[in-house]
Amino acid sequence: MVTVLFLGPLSDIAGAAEIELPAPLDWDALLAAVNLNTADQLREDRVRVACAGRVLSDKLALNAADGDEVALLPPVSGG
Amino acid sequence: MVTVLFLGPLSDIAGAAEIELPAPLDWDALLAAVNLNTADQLREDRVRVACAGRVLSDKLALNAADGDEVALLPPVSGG
Amino acid sequence: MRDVRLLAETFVPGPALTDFTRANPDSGGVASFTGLVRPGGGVAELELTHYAPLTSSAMEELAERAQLRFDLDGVLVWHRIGSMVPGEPIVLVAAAARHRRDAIQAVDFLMDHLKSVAWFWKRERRSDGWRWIEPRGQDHADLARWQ
Amino acid sequence: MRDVRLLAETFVPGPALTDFTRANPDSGGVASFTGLVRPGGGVAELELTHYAPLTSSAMEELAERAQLRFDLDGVLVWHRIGSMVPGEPIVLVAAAARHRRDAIQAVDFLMDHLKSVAWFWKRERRSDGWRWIEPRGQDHADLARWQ
Repeated sequence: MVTVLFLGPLSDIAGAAEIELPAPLDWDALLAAVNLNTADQLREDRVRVACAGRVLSDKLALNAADGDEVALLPPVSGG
Repeated sequence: MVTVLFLGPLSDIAGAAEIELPAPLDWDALLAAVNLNTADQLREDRVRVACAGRVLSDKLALNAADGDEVALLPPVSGG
Repeated sequence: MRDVRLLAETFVPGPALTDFTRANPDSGGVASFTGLVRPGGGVAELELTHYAPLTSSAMEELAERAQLRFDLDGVLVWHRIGSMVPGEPIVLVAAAARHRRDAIQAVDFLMDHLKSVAWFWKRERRSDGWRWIEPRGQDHADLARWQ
Repeated sequence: MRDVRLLAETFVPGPALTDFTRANPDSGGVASFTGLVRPGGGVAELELTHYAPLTSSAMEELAERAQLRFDLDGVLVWHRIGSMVPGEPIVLVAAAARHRRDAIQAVDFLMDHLKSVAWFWKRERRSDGWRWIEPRGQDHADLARWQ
């Protein structure tokens, strides 16, 4: 399984802070597993994706293996 | 009388931190009343003069009255 | 020395700065910045969440970058996570250096970069409930100063 | 608020900053700089003399200039006079502001101007006796940054 974390405001949109999805998990499988509003957010450039503790330079290349943690990172708060 | 204060390193050169001179006191009278090394220092642009609590824009125009305090101000220390 | 911490509990900047100064006895000066939860606007509580696997290492790397860029004897970066009330400190950054300019510039540099390297999200609680704080355009301008 | 002091006795910056922060509860941040008597070079004692009729008013005016130039809630300028040992604080400057940049820049500004407006002379005691510290050219370059 892959643990997917919705950080910051994404957790409100996704309706959960964390979900478990089957491994392996690629970008299309991730988009298919979340609700429409969340998928729209994830497609935006300003949302970054980390897998196994590293921020991906190209999130479309996501390829999470069994036991990996995937973190969905919206822009951080100002102020 | 006019109280004349030698501040900072000037006190070492003058051999005193403070002297009393007759009023009124102008620039030439001041130079005549101090030792040669001190007079040389006082002539340098970087030594400023305050009279009655105010720094003079032109120290040559010094004109201290009875009871005034004249402060001779060498450049401040760095660091 | 380098002192980087993510703190789940409240802290007091004064004693932290006293200790930091004592830990850098050869420095001529210590500069600091303390960020506080600003009172007003009806905010009752601020909650700060982060993504630990990225935040801790990013803060360490940032402190190291400041040490490489400026001539520092020591650097301190403390950041709160969790729930805070108005007036409470969120962040304390300090730099000890032989020369004043290095210390002050390092603090400026650390504060400008902290938000871009660490992943922090904030939400505020008012009488009508919780609301997330939006990203801010000024942050990019702050970073451009150092390029 | 404005807190300007010439201190004949030693002080501890940490608690002073805690009090200053409490006195400015509406600020988002507090920046500070502490200058210390640098150890080393065989210096056993530092003595700082000043000319009181000029120093006190000049320090007040400088603090006021910082408040006019930057958007500050409060400013603190404490300076020691008299005899100090290595490691002891000489100067503490702090600024409280709604915005971080104002606080940090005000501290930088105050430190750059303090020596030019206040008349301080320093001498150091080593094993071979007292020696006056010379003026420094860098001070003029520091001031030119703000013109």
